[in-house]
Amino acid sequence: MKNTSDQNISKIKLSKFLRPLITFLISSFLLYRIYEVVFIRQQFTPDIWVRFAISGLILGGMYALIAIGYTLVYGIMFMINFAHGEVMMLGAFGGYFIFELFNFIPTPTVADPDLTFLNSQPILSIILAFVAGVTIAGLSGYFLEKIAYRPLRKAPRLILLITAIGASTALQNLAMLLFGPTRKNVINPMILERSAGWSVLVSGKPVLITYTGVFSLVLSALLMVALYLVVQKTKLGRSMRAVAQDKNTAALMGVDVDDVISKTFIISGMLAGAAGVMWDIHMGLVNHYTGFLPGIKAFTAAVMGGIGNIPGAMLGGILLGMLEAVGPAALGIDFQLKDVIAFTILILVLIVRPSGILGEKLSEEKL
Amino acid sequence: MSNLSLKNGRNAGIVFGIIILIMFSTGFTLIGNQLVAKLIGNEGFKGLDQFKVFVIFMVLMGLWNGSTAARKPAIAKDEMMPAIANGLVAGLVFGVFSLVISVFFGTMLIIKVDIRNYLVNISPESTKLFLFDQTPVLGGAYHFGIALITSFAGAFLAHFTRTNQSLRNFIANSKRSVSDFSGSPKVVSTVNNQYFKIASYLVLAALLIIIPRQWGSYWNYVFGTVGIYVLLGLGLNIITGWAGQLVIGYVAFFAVGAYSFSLLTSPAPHNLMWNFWIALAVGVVAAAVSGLLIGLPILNLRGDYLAIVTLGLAEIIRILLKSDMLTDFTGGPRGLQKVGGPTLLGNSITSDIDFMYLIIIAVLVVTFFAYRLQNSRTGKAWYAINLDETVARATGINAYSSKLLALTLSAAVAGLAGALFASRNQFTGPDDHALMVSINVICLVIVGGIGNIPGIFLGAFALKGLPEILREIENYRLLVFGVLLIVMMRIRPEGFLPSQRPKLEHPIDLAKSGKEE
Amino acid sequence: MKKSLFFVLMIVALLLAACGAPAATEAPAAEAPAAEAPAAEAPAAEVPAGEPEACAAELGCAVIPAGSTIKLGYAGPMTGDYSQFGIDMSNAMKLAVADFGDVEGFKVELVAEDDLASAEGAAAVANKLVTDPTFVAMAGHAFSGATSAAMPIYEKAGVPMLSPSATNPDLTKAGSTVFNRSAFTDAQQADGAAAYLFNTLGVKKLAVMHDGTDYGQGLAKGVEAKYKELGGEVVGELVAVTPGESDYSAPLASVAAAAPEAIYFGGYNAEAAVLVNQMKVAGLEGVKFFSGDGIYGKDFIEKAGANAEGVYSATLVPSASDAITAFNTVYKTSYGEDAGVLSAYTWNSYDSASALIAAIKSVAVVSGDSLYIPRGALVAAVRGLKDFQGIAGVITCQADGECNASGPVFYVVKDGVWVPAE
Amino acid sequence: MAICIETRNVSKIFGGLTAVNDVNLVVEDKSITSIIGPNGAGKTTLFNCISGYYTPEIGQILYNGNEIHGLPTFTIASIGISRTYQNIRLFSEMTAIENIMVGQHPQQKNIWIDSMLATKRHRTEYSATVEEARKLLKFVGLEGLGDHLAKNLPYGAQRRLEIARALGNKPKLLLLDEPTAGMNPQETGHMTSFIRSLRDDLGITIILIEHDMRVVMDISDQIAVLDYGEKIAEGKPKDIQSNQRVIEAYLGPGGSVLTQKYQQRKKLRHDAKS
Repeated sequence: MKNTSDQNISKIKLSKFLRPLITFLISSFLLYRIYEVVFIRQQFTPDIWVRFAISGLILGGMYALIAIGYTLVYGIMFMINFAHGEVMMLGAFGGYFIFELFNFIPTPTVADPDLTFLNSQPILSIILAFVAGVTIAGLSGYFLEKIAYRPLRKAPRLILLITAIGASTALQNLAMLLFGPTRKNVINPMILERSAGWSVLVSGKPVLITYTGVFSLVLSALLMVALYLVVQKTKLGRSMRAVAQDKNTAALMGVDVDDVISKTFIISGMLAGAAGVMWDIHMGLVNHYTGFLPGIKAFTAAVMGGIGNIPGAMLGGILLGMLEAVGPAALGIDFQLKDVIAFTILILVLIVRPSGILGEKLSEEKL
Repeated sequence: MSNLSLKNGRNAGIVFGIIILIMFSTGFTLIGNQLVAKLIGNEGFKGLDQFKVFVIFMVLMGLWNGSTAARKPAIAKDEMMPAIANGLVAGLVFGVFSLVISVFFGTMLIIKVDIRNYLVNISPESTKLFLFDQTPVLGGAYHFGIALITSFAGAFLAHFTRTNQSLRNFIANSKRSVSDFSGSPKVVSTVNNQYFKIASYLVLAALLIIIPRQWGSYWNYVFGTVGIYVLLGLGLNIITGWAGQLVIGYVAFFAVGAYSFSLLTSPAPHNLMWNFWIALAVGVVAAAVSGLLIGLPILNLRGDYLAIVTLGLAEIIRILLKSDMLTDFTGGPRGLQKVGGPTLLGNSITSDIDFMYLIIIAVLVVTFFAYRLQNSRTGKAWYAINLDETVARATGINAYSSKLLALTLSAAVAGLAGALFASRNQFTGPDDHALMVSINVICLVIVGGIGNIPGIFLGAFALKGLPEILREIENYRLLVFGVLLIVMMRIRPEGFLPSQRPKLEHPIDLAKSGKEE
Repeated sequence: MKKSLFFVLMIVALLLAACGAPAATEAPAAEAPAAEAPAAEAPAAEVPAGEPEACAAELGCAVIPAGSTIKLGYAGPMTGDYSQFGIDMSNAMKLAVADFGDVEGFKVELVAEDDLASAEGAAAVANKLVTDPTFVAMAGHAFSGATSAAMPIYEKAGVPMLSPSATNPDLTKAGSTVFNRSAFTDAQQADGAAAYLFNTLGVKKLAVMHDGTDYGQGLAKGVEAKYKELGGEVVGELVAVTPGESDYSAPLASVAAAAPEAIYFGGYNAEAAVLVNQMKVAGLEGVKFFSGDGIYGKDFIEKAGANAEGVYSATLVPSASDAITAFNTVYKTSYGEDAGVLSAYTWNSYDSASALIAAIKSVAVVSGDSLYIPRGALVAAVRGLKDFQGIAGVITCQADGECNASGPVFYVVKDGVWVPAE
Repeated sequence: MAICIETRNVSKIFGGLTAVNDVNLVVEDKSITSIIGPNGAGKTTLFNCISGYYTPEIGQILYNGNEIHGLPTFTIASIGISRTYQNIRLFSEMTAIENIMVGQHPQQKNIWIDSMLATKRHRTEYSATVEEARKLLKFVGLEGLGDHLAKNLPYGAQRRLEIARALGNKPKLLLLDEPTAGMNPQETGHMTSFIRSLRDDLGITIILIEHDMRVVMDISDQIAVLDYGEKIAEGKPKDIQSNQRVIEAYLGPGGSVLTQKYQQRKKLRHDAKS
């Protein structure tokens, strides 16, 4: 009996000792590698680094918006809403169709007989596209919850996950059957033409900062701030936090739990919809598969930042975007392997700090 | 007549209206109709053209719509009026939907706007069919009429079946027998008839030996795939079904097994050409070791970490396999060709029939081990961890090592499946190991009945066999599959064949089960 | 205990069955009517009376009873991102079947299957097709990966293949007797592209990218090797992008750091369009973009819009002739789309199908009510195709199955359409 | 008498809150010890420290003279310390008898490979386990209910099943967390005698947390009183009943006055009756 206990003691001490050691070894190797690539090989000049960073930031902003949706839903229902990426895709289609419609309405002037509504009222068009995308995504979030998840409120989480996978497959294939498998070009208003922007000189070389990129980044920052205010300052936000803490107690305190969950899904859907329309504007291609990869990435980002934690999702999103854009270059490996870097970092984060970067530390024996 | 009672009709109408809209705009009305026309066209209904078939289809939809509207529980049981009124309202709403679809898309057809740029599946033929080959307004009017009349009839029928006592009994009986058949937990009869058991085993054995020889290579291929998915299901069931740890990236272990086997037996890139059986063993061990290694740092945590980490691992492995960096080692995006087949006593056995036998043997062996483990000490420990990890630990179960064992065994089975898969196809490549494989495996375990071994067989057949057989509706199968998953989780979350606990208390059972287990 | 005993017995029985299988195969097959048994297994000795002598050969005959059709197979992606290839090729083949599809009064029917461009899908399709006793030849598969997975199955069944588009060089090196192709290989294409870039366009600094697929990687490596051989400088390492994404600005920026004069991209139109669209942002304005037959077609121009101007593609579009013009008219009236818009393989597919039909005609024998097609002879006939005059060129198969003698031609986008490059 | 378990200066701190503060407790072999105290006094936390859920920041826990604090829960269980829970925690989807068999886990030696290959060790152990589980089922009075799912059993049966599961481990020390909570007086009486029989028949040392003073006073050999994480009193039931600090802890300051009044009244009534 004594023997077994002694063995166990030593095992524990070993694992407690191993973890920081591995962390230290890996991080010092990574740091050395980055140092070598950036300062010794000097493959890239500063302007290229700036380009990487810009591209990472923009992508990260979108990931962050989608990741917030995952985190909100996870925080409240402890479920991975696999269909979240598809909600974003529906939002993107909403924006696409509005742009197509406006590009169809002629508003000829003397100067330009081919002028369409899209370019005569660009700001209005963009706003309406966002309204459409956000509404569609919000509604699909709402109906998704109502039809698929609400009847399973008491079911084990695995059942919920399967339902979410089912919803994801169904939505994706529905979109494919409706709109066809090929990627569609999104026509932007002239003022937000892709590949146009401000040229900035970095170490003597011009770096193009696109209007669409700045637009997406600023908008996602604004939306994140807005969301933060909603969660922290409003009654709905308080109810959401209460439900996340403890559904039963919240219900006893007079919070309508179903209603709060519904609204959470609407909010997360709306954010995904906004990300979808941004995707339209910045990336310019949309099809039924548009939401899937960003969905998985955003989920990764949410976990990395600490799932259930809103600032964590934002940080995770930006970090993941940066890792994808800057990581391969900084480590001097192929861009094909950017997802390998992202997922490896994810696994390392989980091993070293299971609750994510900003997540609250879990005690190992939570009863 | 209160407002509330008409709500049912309106809702049913809207739901059916949306269904018909989706069916039309995904082109399913056309394809499905063609399929039906083909089927009954050969059976002597030669006079029916496809438009008449479509009328029948719409009539059936209308009847269903009406009966749904009238059958909602909110309607008082025996009142005729609310039922009929609801049916009419449902028909009205449904009719308006059909009318609007007809008029809108019919007009589009006439003014020659090609809507296919945006909605690819709305072809002129499809629209023509929807209009019964009439003008938009007339077609719409037909639709409206059909919807109204059939919904009314449907509501009336539903009301009639409900109020008619003998019919009610009949329905109740058939429902009960259906649920009995599908194995609800209470009907575990102890079949004492040993001879019956042995006889059925013998029949099964005979079938397994004879059938692969009788059906052609196509069916051997299809059921070979099903067999490999059964293996995957059995493996995943250990860690997810029994130990309760969700693994999303199960395909990672499948890939490890397939690749380590293929690298050892393929002529390129390394030309090692090992013996099949040794390579198979190496594949299994390599997968098991990868499971162990990934489990070591993760399994002492609780929650969805394993799910997320394996998800990442699966992607990492797939990307690395096809990367430029490892092309010389793994064959890159092309994968590995000419993967070795099985040999027995120096003879290579490569015919699809022999391989089918090999798969059947593998499935039998793994099934057998799975049965043995299920209710053993180890199996109970896994299930205890699944149900309440804290208490399981406090009853003296080393949850960490138990979970690690489950993951390792699970990965080993996936490795076996992967090696067999590669060997059968004589090929393996990175795209064989996409995330969709893991999602399919999770779904088949759940659909069949989580934790239940016969359920896995059923699930594998439903998920991999049926779609292969129904290749005609290829485009729609994933949509249908997704919807089915949602519906299934709502109405039968425990799966088709829910798992049952063994009976251990009564002495009569002890004689048998005690020995058998 | 009983259960375990049962399992052991069953496994032993199955093992015995498996060992005995080769010897025992004949019995059930012999009992089954020849038309039902899989063609590959129908032993030659058991042919019913009335069969021509040619059917006594090793693989036997495909027997087409009166009223049935001769099945000519095609398999390619009909759904998904690459579906335009499959749809275009099967469209062209349907026209070929309509034009030539009559063998001694028996109709030829094109069976176009969706192999999803994947190895697994291809194996399933192939296994399904070979169970049909009236299926005799395969004008596919479309993609190289799918082809290599399906090849052994056709080999066993004695079904000759003549792919219009599977271009991987290794396919013909495997020593298959059934596989032939009417397209040039990726190696030929890469050599041609490198030479064109270096000599005709005068590019001295080239960056090479690919999409990480088998096809793209093969082309990229081929171009890199040949270009270096010609004396050009390949700047930076091969850069691979992840297929299916919409943002390649970071990989492009890393290419831009090497300041190339042109980029060669091995891959398909979806990724190429994204790359072309983002080149300006990445600081690659004015750099030439050059790719293979995978980007040729209307889709690329639609997705890339104005950015597509000046993009080159090495492809196998035949030069204009009367036959081509006639074909193009028929294609346009049948499908409402110009030929060669969806993919570059339209004409080649037409030729592949018609060459296969010609081979079938050369070996088919009518006996009684049925048409007999000796499988072994058909395989040999396809391999032995000589000076077959198609609309796109002449098909003459070498001993290894390469049937295309002409190299790639080069097209460039000008004012929103593909035109032959100077 | 030998000492079964001993806590030395055990303190458990959560953030700023000291849930258990410097508790010393000595429990002798084959004794019944009760831990009482107001809600939130740290009783369950002390249990959790002993059974290994928590590792105390300060102090030692000795079991048969060996330090066990910091060991993982399953090791503590396997050396003979079993417990039950305040809110019943059975494996609800398993049958009653299976619950007990899980409890027997540390007693078995066979491993997975035994079960896969059906070795002799597996077979003999398996039938022995089933036999033993049936006996335990009978012992706790649940005969005939063994094949029901645990979640379908009535409340009292679930309590007893939980104890049976704990007994499956053949424990030397049993920690019972409010075994009579939610029971009517009759059931409580049964449970009390059942607990006593555990000690008398099986020779198990028992520590229990209990709010029902009648049970506590009835069966305890020793009582420890916790308040705000500190042990404020310890002793025989008699001593505790009259302990000032205990009364104050339960009823607040001035409580002792109230009790005295109550006692006087009771005495008066008693006198009047007689």
